[in-house]
Amino acid sequence: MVKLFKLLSPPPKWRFPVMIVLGAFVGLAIHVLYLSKALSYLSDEPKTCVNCHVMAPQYATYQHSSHREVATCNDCHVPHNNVVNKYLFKAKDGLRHASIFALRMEPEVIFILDEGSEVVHNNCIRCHSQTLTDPKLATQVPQHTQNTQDRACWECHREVPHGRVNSLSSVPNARVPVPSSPIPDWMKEYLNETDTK
Amino acid sequence: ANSIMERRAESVFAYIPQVNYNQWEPRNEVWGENFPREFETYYNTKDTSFRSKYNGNAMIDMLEVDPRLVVLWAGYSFSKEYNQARGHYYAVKDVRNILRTGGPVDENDGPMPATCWTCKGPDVPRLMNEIGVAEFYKGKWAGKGHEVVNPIGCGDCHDSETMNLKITRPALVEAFQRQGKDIEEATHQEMRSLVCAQCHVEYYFDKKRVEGANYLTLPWDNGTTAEAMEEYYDNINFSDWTHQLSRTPMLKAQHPGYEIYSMGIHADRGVACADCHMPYKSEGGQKFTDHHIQSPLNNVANSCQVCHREETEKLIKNVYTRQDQIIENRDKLEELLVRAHVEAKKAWDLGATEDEMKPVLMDIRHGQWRWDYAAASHGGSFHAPTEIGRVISTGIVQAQEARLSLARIFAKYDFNKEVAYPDITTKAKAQKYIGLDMDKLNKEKADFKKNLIPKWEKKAEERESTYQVKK
Amino acid sequence: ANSIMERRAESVFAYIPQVNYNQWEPRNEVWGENFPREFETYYNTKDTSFRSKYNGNAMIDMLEVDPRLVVLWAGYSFSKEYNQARGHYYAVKDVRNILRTGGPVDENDGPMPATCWTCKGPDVPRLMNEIGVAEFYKGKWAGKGHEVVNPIGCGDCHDSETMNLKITRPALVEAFQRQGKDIEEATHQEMRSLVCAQCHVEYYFDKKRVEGANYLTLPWDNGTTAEAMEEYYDNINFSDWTHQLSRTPMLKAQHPGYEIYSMGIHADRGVACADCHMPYKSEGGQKFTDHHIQSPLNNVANSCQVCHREETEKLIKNVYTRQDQIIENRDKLEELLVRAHVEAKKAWDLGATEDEMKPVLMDIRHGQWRWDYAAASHGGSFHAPTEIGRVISTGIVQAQEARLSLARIFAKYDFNKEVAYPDITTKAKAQKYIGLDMDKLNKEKADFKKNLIPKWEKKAEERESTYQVKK
Ligand code: HEC
Ligand code: HEC
Ligand code: HEC
Ligand code: HEC
Ligand code: HEC
Ligand code: HEC
Ligand code: HEC
Ligand code: HEC
Ligand code: HEC
Ligand code: HEC
Ligand code: HEC
Ligand code: HEC
Ligand code: HEC
Ligand code: HEC
Ligand SMILES: [Ca+2]
Ligand SMILES: [Ca+2]
Repeated sequence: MVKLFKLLSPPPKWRFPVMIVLGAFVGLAIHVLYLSKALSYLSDEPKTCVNCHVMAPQYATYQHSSHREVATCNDCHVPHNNVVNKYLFKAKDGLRHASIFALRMEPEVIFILDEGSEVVHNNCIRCHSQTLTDPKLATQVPQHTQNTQDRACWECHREVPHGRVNSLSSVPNARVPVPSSPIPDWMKEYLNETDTK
Repeated sequence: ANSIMERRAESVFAYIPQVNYNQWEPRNEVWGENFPREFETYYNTKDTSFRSKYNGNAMIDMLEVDPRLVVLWAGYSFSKEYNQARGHYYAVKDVRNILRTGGPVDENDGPMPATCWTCKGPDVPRLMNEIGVAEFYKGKWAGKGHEVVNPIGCGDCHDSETMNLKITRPALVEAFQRQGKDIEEATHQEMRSLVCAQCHVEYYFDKKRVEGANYLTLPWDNGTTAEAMEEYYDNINFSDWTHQLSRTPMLKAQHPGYEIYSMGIHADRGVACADCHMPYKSEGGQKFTDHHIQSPLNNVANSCQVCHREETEKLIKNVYTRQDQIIENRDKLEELLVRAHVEAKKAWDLGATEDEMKPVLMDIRHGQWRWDYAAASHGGSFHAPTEIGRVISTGIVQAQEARLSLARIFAKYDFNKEVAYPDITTKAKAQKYIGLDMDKLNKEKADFKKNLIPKWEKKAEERESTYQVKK
Repeated sequence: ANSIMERRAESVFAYIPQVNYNQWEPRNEVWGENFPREFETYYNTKDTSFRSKYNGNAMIDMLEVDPRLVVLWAGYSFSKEYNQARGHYYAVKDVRNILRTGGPVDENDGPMPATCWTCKGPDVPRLMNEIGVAEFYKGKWAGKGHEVVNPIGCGDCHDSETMNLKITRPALVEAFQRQGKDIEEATHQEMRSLVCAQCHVEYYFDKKRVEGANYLTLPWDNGTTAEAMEEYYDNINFSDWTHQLSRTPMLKAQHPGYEIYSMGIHADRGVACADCHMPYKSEGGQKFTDHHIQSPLNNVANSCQVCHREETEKLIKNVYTRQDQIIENRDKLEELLVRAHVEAKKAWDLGATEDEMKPVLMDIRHGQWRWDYAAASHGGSFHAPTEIGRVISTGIVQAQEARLSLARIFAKYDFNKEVAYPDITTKAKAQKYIGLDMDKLNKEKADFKKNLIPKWEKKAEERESTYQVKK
């Protein structure tokens, strides 16, 4: 281990420039994380997904769906079977989204990936298992669970929760929260001033 | 979210089934004791109060609605009686009552073969298991009347151990095999249509396969389009009957429901029969399959609206629009076919030769086959409107082609008038026109009902009383 | 990081007009300076590299693909040349090049009226504003060649002040009025189709309304189905030309795109032309309407997939399936109509009387009208497949009805053979069959292009150089 570290560490006369370069990288990385509000990506707050305006259509449709009050984006889009999985998936997904976004590679119409689909499907079941499974049937019909859950829920519930029109332009005028405060700056200043007094 | 997580702690309480029975239990009431919700909804197929524009669960006398059919089927039993079907609950009752099965006086009498029972209930797989498939297809319809007494039900579609969907009719399995497909590889979703495809399919009786048996066969070897099945029948020189007026070797299409559905957009998108005709229903916070199989237009909320957010009226209108668009030309085709039959008769009367008539009869055969393919499947105009529209167009071309050749034959035999269209404005007139003695037929049926049916029921009761059902 | 920073700013974008012009500015390049994204995508309609199974933005010589058309249009200019359309960029070029407009030698010469310019570009509303609508419709096509030089563009669909969608063609407004509807009440979403309905509609020239003018009129007073428009034309005894072979008073259907689309499921669900043919597009976070109007099959991702989650191949296959289902019978109907025309000619030759022929000609007229209604709208087989299927069926019935009557007439005149189908396997053979002198037509066109067009362009350039554009 020590050997490995030694092998990787630069020769002495390079140390200083390397430190500077590394420092710059770290700084840059922090800057990027700050700008992209990466930390907020770790929270469950739906607004954080809208840091990217490409997520606006999904946010807007979700905001108008029956699920607004009962589920967050992450309730559906992140695995909830265990904590490690949850954050692993988040990190992987988040990094992919960020890279594609920065590279301007997002298509006009975003499609959920198979992996993500699986995750969402399991989350539907997680919440709705009461409706889906009849304990009486479950004991008698060995395939009962499988039979009621082997198709994507939204094959039938096509409108849940994002509706059926999917495109970056599908909600042109939606009030998607551009992170801001409803209180104007002049009032904040005024309040701050009166506060300190 | 947390509280929801906790609520997932499922209470798996031990459950003892009420009754125990095996796969050959034909009585729906018995299975129903274990599955009350499914059974109760199944029993709703008894209801006959809903009528849509063209269908619904009422019994509709199609020969009365459309007396042209009588002439199209002249010489064939369908000209005696044909109804728009009703619920599964009536399957046995209706096949007994229909004039097509005649009034047999004993088990060796009557116009129909035993095979007619095949799609009428769960006694069929039971009996096939007992006596063998080919044996089942042998003999007269009246010969097995005491055996098939329970209407279509659980045992037709379910495995008694697992309640999995199951194929219980050999014809479908054999048709798959001949096409080189393995029905055992069907997905669960496909099974939700394939259980229906056991019965809602075009079929014919192969008399050559097993000596003395009317072997139920699906003519799918070349495919399931109107053309592919027509080619199949032409190749084996098959005909259901010879038309009484035109002497055409005819084909009868019977409810190619599954075949046509498969060519529609819903099948393309993976929507199964059960999604529309057996949608989920919730009761007391439980979701289960609604076994009230019927026109979805009587239940738009659970069928269509789960997928389509439009208003009920709009969705119903969508269905009617498609049906109207098809049926306008289907009716026209019927009229042209009636004319073709009547004109062909005239040509024979004028002395036309077999050689002259052969191409004409071929056109009539094909034209009417295509009409029937489109008409016999009552859901077809919605299940696959663009395909049915196409088939009807080709039928019109053929019917008119026949009439053009006939016009040339008329010219040859110096007949230069239009052949009059018969007065067939009512079912009675049409049946009289083709010379049916309806009083006799009705009388025979009444006697049969009085004499034979009570015997059948008694025998069945005795048999069923010996079945073992463990409580 | 930079790009993330930039892209967050993208969404906030102030519109500063680069140039100032008014509603009558016909040059797309000028509007384009203010709206570079819309202009650049509009300019892509220049591309002619995409071909789908039946359509696409390549120019397709339809008479070569399908020489039957030559016979169907015998005696009418369409038999000289007819192409599957290409992009809006070519509108002016193509109307100049087409043999249908002939080779006029001066402004009072040529077969076509000025009205032919109506749908070819934004010079039209400009000119109508200058000289008046009726005046615009007067005179020969060649008389306004120097006026209409900019192809279809911004001024045809937009208000120059607000960029709102705008109706700039009187015929559409008048058609609405006569139906008792107010086009000003159209919703925003409806406008996204109505701008197209200015041109992609069936029309005829009313010669009675204003003395000396070929007044552009949409025959929608009784409705927009094939039957309703047919009835309209029958009532006013209108015909586009008399068929050279059968002497039928014919109707020509021209691209009833909007009418047919309105009867499809997409219109029923509120989907507009622009949703499929001008989908939204994002470039650098800026959303705008893709003005590259073309077959959506060249852009499934942004058009269909906004609403359908199926794979591109599957969606394209859905379109082709519907087109195949229609076109099979449309082609058959063409053949039957060719036969009807040829047979009618034979009947005349045999000495048939006007009275005998009248019902025959009526059937031919109606049968071909319905065929053309279905064929002239290149998108129709997808826009409303069930309706087009229906119309074609009715057309087949009529074409065959005509041939049946003809067979009876033949019998009367003792002619008892099949009339031979002409050898029309290529466009050249078909044009020779109907006696067109193609060399002459091509020569005239070449001379016209050499002599007249340069003059038109020079005049236009002079005029446009006087337009005021404030920077
Ligand atoms: C850095 C910008 C950004 C943020 C923040 C963001 N997304 Fe995305 N997202 C994207 C882009 C870009 C795509 C398109 C990727 C593609 O098409 O492959 C995408 C695609 C998706 C997809 C479909 C593809 C897949 O992975 O299955 C889902 C689901 C999704 N995002 C959910 C979310 C959720 C939930 C959040 C908040 C927790 C979120 N996104 C936050 C940029 C972002
Ligand atoms: C109730 C569950 C649920 C919630 C809450 C939810 N989604 Fe989704 N999301 C889905 C489903 C289901 C799909 C797949 C839709 C499809 O394939 O038609 C999906 C798809 C997506 C996609 C991919 C685009 C597509 O149509 O395939 C993105 C991006 C996305 N969601 C983002 C979000 C964001 C951002 C939020 C929160 C503002 C959110 N979702 C909230 C269920 C949910
Ligand atoms: C975090 C838990 C949760 C998740 C995840 C979730 N739901 Fe729900 N869902 C609920 C609750 C709670 C309600 C009841 C809402 C109400 O009645 O206001 C509901 C309501 C519904 C309804 C009835 C209302 C409607 O909009 O039609 C449907 C259908 C539904 N959910 C389907 C889904 C599907 C499909 C998914 C996955 C894509 C899903 N749910 C994911 C909690 C959840
Ligand atoms: C064992 C044969 C059989 C099977 C399996 C079967 N059917 Fe039927 N079905 C029939 C017969 C026979 C009738 C006519 C009953 C009558 O009118 O007496 C019928 C009638 C119907 C009707 C008309 C009901 C009405 O109210 O008018 C519908 C709808 C229907 N079936 C749908 C289905 C569907 C969907 C499935 C599969 C889930 C299915 N059937 C499976 C034989 C069958
Ligand atoms: C392959 C399965 C199958 C066979 C074999 C079959 N049927 Fe049916 N039968 C059906 C189905 C499916 C329906 C419902 C048809 C509909 O929706 O119109 C039906 C409906 C009926 C009906 C009620 C509707 C009507 O026509 O009045 C009668 C009666 C009937 N069949 C009699 C017979 C007779 C008689 C035979 C033998 C010649 C026969 N069936 C053979 C499947 C079958
Ligand atoms: C015509 C075919 C058919 C008949 C007859 C039939 N079923 Fe079903 N049954 C189905 C289908 C299809 C499903 C849905 C299976 C799935 O999606 O896994 C189903 C599902 C079920 C289930 C699983 C739980 C549920 O509700 O989804 C039970 C239990 C059941 N049926 C019991 C019965 C009983 C009891 C009868 C007789 C009264 C019966 N079935 C008759 C076709 C049929
Ligand atoms: C085959 C089609 C189909 C599939 C697949 C399906 N559902 Fe449903 N679902 C239905 C129908 C139909 C109803 C309406 C039942 C009723 O209201 O009686 C329903 C009702 C519901 C409801 C109750 C809605 C309410 O308004 O109370 C919930 C929750 C639900 N489904 C969740 C799910 C989930 C989660 C899945 C995926 C595991 C799923 N569904 C898969 C057809 C389906
Ligand atoms: C399980 C989902 C589902 C069910 C249930 C369903 N549909 Fe559909 N329907 C679809 C899909 C998927 C399409 C294809 C178009 C698309 O991709 O949106 C479609 C297409 C259609 C169309 C357009 C096709 C055409 O023929 O023009 C109509 C109309 C329609 N459905 C009506 C209905 C009606 C009425 C019912 C109820 C009897 C119904 N649907 C039940 C999913 C469904
Ligand atoms: C997308 C929905 C949908 C699917 C999938 C579907 N049907 Fe239908 N079906 C309908 C509608 C709508 C009607 C017309 C009902 C009416 O006119 O009242 C109909 C009519 C019928 C009828 C005549 C009903 C009557 O009232 O007599 C039968 C039988 C039938 N379908 C059987 C089937 C079979 C078998 C399948 C699968 C092979 C199937 N259907 C698949 C929607 C569907
Ligand atoms: C001012 C008249 C006019 C208007 C307005 C108009 N079109 Fe056109 N369109 C034409 C003409 C003329 C052509 C044929 C051009 C040629 O081939 O030279 C055409 C061609 C097309 C084509 C064929 C393009 C190709 O690549 O083959 C499409 C698609 C089309 N138009 C769609 C539309 C749509 C959608 C709208 C409304 C958003 C619209 N048009 C508005 C006159 C018009
Ligand atoms: C009401 C509007 C309108 C009028 C008036 C009109 N056109 Fe067109 N024209 C169109 C449209 C729309 C198209 C594209 C048609 C298509 O998609 O096939 C078109 C296409 C064309 C084309 C290219 C395709 C082809 O046919 O080769 C030519 C050339 C043409 N028109 C010439 C004329 C002539 C000549 C006249 C006068 C007789 C005329 N147009 C009158 C709307 C019109
Ligand atoms: C054939 C009709 C047609 C023509 C020609 C046309 N447009 Fe458009 N334009 C539209 C339609 C439809 C929209 C969408 C309007 C909406 O949804 O609000 C649109 C939208 C726009 C918008 C609003 C922003 C956007 O992108 O949605 C601008 C700006 C625009 N067009 C500029 C132009 C310019 C510049 C030209 C000429 C190069 C032009 N248009 C030619 C039909 C047309
Ligand atoms: C703005 C939304 C939207 C767009 C864009 C759109 N569709 Fe649809 N499509 C629908 C709706 C809504 C239906 C009706 C069925 C339903 O309710 O799902 C439908 C129905 C269909 C059907 C079934 C109807 C039939 O004829 O059988 C097909 C196939 C289809 N669409 C293909 C396409 C294709 C291909 C494209 C692109 C050229 C496209 N759609 C573009 C919304 C859209
Ligand atoms: C739901 C999507 C959809 C809508 C809405 C729609 N179209 Fe189309 N259109 C198509 C498709 C798909 C084709 C077939 C393209 C092909 O074959 O390459 C087509 C073909 C066409 C064509 C021939 C294209 C060519 O390549 O020459 C024209 C012109 C056209 N449409 C005009 C219109 C007009 C005008 C409207 C509105 C009145 C309209 N369309 C509405 C999807 C649509
Ligand atoms: Ca019925
Ligand atoms: Ca084209």
